[in-house]
Amino acid sequence: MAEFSGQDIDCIRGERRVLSGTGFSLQSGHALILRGANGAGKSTLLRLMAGLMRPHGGRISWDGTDIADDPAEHNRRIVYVGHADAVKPALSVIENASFWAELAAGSGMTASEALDVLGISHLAELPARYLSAGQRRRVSLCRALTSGAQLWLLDEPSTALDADTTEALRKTIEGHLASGGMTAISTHADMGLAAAATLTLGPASGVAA
Amino acid sequence: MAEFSGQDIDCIRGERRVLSGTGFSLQSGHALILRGANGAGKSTLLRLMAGLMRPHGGRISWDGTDIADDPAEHNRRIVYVGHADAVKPALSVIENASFWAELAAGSGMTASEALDVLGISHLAELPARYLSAGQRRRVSLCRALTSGAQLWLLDEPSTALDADTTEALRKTIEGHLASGGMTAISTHADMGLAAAATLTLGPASGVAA
Amino acid sequence: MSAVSVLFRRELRLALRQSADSVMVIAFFVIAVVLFPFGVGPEPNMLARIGPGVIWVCALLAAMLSMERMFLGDYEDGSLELLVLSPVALELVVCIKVAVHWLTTGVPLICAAPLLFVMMNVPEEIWPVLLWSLLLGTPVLSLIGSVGAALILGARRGGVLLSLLVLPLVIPVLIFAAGAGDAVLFGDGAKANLMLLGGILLGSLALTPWATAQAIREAVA
Amino acid sequence: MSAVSVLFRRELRLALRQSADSVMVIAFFVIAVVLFPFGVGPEPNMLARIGPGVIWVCALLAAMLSMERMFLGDYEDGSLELLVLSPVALELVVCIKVAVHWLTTGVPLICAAPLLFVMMNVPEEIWPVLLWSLLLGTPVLSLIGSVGAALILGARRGGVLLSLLVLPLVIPVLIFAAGAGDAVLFGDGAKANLMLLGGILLGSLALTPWATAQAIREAVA
Amino acid sequence: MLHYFANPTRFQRLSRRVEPWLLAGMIVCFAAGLYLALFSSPVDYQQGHTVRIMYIHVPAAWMALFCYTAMAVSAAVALIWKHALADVAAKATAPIGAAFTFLALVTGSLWGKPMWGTWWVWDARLTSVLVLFFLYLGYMALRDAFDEPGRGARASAILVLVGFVNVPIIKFSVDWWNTLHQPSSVLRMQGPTIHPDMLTPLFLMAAAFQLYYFWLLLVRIRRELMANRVRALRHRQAAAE
Ligand code: HEM
Ligand SMILES: Nc1ncnc2c1ncn2[C@@H]1O[C@H](COP(=O)(O)OP(=O)(O)OP(=O)(O)O)[C@@H](O)[C@H]1O
Ligand SMILES: Nc1ncnc2c1ncn2[C@@H]1O[C@H](COP(=O)(O)OP(=O)(O)OP(=O)(O)O)[C@@H](O)[C@H]1O
Ligand SMILES: [Mg+2]
Ligand SMILES: [Mg+2]
Repeated sequence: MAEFSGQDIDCIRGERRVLSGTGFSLQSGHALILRGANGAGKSTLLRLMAGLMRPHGGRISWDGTDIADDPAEHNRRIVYVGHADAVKPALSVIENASFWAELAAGSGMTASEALDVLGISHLAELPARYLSAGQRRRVSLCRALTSGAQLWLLDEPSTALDADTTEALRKTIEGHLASGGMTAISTHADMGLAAAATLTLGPASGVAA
Repeated sequence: MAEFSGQDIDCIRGERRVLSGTGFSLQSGHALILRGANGAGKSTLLRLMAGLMRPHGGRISWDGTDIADDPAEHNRRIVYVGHADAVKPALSVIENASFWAELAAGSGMTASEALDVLGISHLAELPARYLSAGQRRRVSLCRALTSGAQLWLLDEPSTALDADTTEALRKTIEGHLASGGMTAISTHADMGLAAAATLTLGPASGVAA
Repeated sequence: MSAVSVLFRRELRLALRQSADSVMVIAFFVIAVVLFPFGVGPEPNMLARIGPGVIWVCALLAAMLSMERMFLGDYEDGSLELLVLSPVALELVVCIKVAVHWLTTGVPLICAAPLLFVMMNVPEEIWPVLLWSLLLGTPVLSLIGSVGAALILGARRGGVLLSLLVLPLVIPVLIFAAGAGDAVLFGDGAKANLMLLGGILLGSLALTPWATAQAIREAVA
Repeated sequence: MSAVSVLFRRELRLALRQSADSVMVIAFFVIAVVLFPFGVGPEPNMLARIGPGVIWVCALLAAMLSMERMFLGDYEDGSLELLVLSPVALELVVCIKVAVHWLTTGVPLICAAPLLFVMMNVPEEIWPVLLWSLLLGTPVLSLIGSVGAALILGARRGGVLLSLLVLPLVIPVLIFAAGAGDAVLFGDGAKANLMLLGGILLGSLALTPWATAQAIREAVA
Repeated sequence: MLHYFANPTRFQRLSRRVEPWLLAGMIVCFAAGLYLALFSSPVDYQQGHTVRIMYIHVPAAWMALFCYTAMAVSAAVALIWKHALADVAAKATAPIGAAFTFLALVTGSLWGKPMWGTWWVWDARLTSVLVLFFLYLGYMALRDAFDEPGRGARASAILVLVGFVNVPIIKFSVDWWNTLHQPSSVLRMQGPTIHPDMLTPLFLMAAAFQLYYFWLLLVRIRRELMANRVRALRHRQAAAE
């Protein structure tokens, strides 16, 4: 029963204060939905959670120990899917997907299973250069499915996805939570997850428990 | 009372047939919503409408004359906002917006008015490098508002936008239609426009009138 | 205000904002030339002998390095297809971009050249001729380079492919330009060389914009 | 299968499939060298004299051209931050990328060199020494280049900036490497030069991966 | 006329009929040319037997120039009249031309060793041929640097046309910069200046090379057309699915 939490986090980007005094806490089996207007700081918070940036104030901790203490350990716990889909145009869809799967060497599903779940297995051999926006997005989402990581950090995962795929994604996330995983998702369109706490960011960021 | 229409359009991309026998027709004051699963061909059709690609079969015509006959003329009629937001990180928000406005030299609103409408006037002087996903998206949407073009071609315009901005965008489009403009919009989330015909693309593309 | 001037100012602003390109082109130029004394040894008269050639070759390579980006940025962020759709004629857009590229790379090269003449102790009497050759030659580099830069858009291999395409095409420029110096030293004046360079310049001015524009249309289709 | 080999095969596949392909690097190398006779004129003995230096400088520039893309692609499409987050140590990732870069650029350069020795009619007796100098020197170029390639992430117009950062650092390599040839010709053997090159190689092997990894961490933060 | 042959099926029929004749003519010319060249042609008083290299070198060099010209012409046709066949012809010509150029370079430098005492000199013609070789390489590299075949075709067509300026430079380089290399002594306004006993085998070999080129061209074009047809079939299937 792991716990991932942050207390009064401050973050400054480009000489401007993005987050101040934000806090959150997340238990396994639960989801944290980040809402807020554009520029509220959702992506920033997710990057902080991933350990890509250090907060200028406050601390982010896993089971009470600051994630900065052992980054390698934290990296094994998380998977991060950001605005930028790390999809190589020159590689085929399956090559893209299986690379990250093998690199993480986690207990998640295999690359081809993930392609199946996201409904692009028929494109497996296609160079990613030929993908449409939503197809690219699905390829980058494969990373979460294959990683086997405990904490999924998803930045607007349903962007560019059609209704069916969004639904499939929701189911997958539910499954991940049911198996004791946890996730933090930034989104503008409510995905209707059960067991989800919502943290609304904005000029005055509140605290969600 | 202009009319923009296409008859049994075929299109092949990367060795694969994307559109076959698709048709549409659009009168001023009306909107055409393109729906369809990922990879159905929405973006492709919009690029064809913009004249960026030529259909391999069929024709796309404005008031009966093929748009390929006078590309320059067609360029003056349309504005295209695609998946790729042509936002230069090195330029400030207002510089980005006003460049396209001045280049089009159209009868649309001024760049700063457009920033106001989309609620990013407070970021005008910020280098676009520092923008969040949604903020970038808004900057690229400014192009449509400032162009003064008669036909707006918008590819998933509400991507990454928060609720308020999506609403503001809807209002703006309504206004554009009311003033005799027309628009073709690809989207997965219904924007709830009045006077909108829907063309659903897919393995078997239908015809909308 | 006219679309041309709008476009021109934007290009210029981008070129200058993006971390002072021109400064870097000069710096590369200078460093590359300076490498030679290290590479081939410092005898003054030998340096004087190879000076003009080395300087020209390095100018060419420096221009080459900055060439790949001429359209790449606009291509990747979607600006290029919008420029194709803009009311301005694409050939004109190309000319403007080339002009800016020359202003931000060619001109700095020319300004830096005299310094290098001193370093490679090039005989004074051929300085003016070499400067003229640079003045006539560097625009040709930008022009021919623009064709290559447009052709490689969307290609699997960028910069090096570009060099493979462009270098063979610019060799005549190199011959006449670097030859101008010797022509002066060996009596027969460099008029012929400079005339030829001028001819090449006019020729490429007349032809390349169309080729480049066509290549761009293909790229965004 | 081990993460290292996964990474290695991916890098190799990418290198061969998209970025500066080895064939291209050779082509650029050869063409760049070929430019010099055009520039400085064709006298054989003069070419022989400057040959080693020219060849080394061009090898350096060729490596440079392909260097820019070492991390840029991964940075722009977000792969780099994911590699930082991956369980594999970033220093290891860097080493793999450098190794692949050397395999796809350095090795081809070495293979192409003899051809150029012929063209610049470099005296046969110094061929082996020059090849050794390339064998020891080119990995250093890839290693030092990786630091530069990581430092320029984010800065636009990387190519030229990169050269700026790297060229000064590799000047020693150039001096010893190109000097090796003369050392042989002028009696005193090239052992010293090659030893020094080897030393530089070991030194940069020990230091650069950490510097590069750190630069990358800064870039993605 | 062009449009008449444009039709692939008609072209296939025609080329199938022509190819054997080309092949036969080539063999005859090669046989005769080689015999005359190697045995019955006079030995050069200063060059000795090395002069016989000429019978390979010169035709190869001519073909190198000819192929690029042919490529440029078909590229232009392909660009302007959107001629599928012309494009295929350009694609098929490139490797052949590159091969001839390489042959000219190799035989040339083989000849250079005895004549000039070195494999390679920086002589205008030699280097311009080298540049030509690079142009061929560039064309082929650009051609297959794209995933969409069409893109590569059009891009490389533009490149060929731009690069065509080089051909006259090669042809006349020797007259412009006086160099080690022979000035044109066969293909000139004032008529040839070398001995007829050398001229006949030279022309026979040249003819043989030409025929060889055309034969290979037709074969390659036919293969390419086959490939295109297969691709077209795949499209229809993709549409059907
Ligand atoms: C790599 C070295 C060489 C190259 C690239 C080369 C290239 C060429 C080319 C392009 C031509 C065709 C010229 C035309 O059509 O007008 C040619 C013709 C010829 N070359 Fe070479 N050449 C080389 C070496 C030599 C050598 C060493 C010799 C003998 C001294 C030689 C003798 C000739 C002769 C006799 C012709 C026929 C000229 C004529 O009658 O048009 N070449 N060569
Ligand atoms: N790289 C950066 N450098 C400096 N400031 C940045 C950077 N990225 C974002 N910002 C600023 O930080 C604030 C928060 O950005 P962030 O991307 O977290 O917003 P967001 O909630 O993800 O918005 P969106 O819904 O549009 O994705 C924004 O106001 C933005 O201006
Ligand atoms: N540049 C390209 N080259 C080749 N094929 C492409 C290219 N872009 C898209 N395709 C193919 O064309 C089909 C339609 O792509 P398109 O982008 O039009 O889909 P879409 O309807 O916009 O999907 P999305 O909702 O994901 O944006 C896809 O199956 C895709 O594989
Ligand atoms: Mg965000
Ligand atoms: Mg799309």
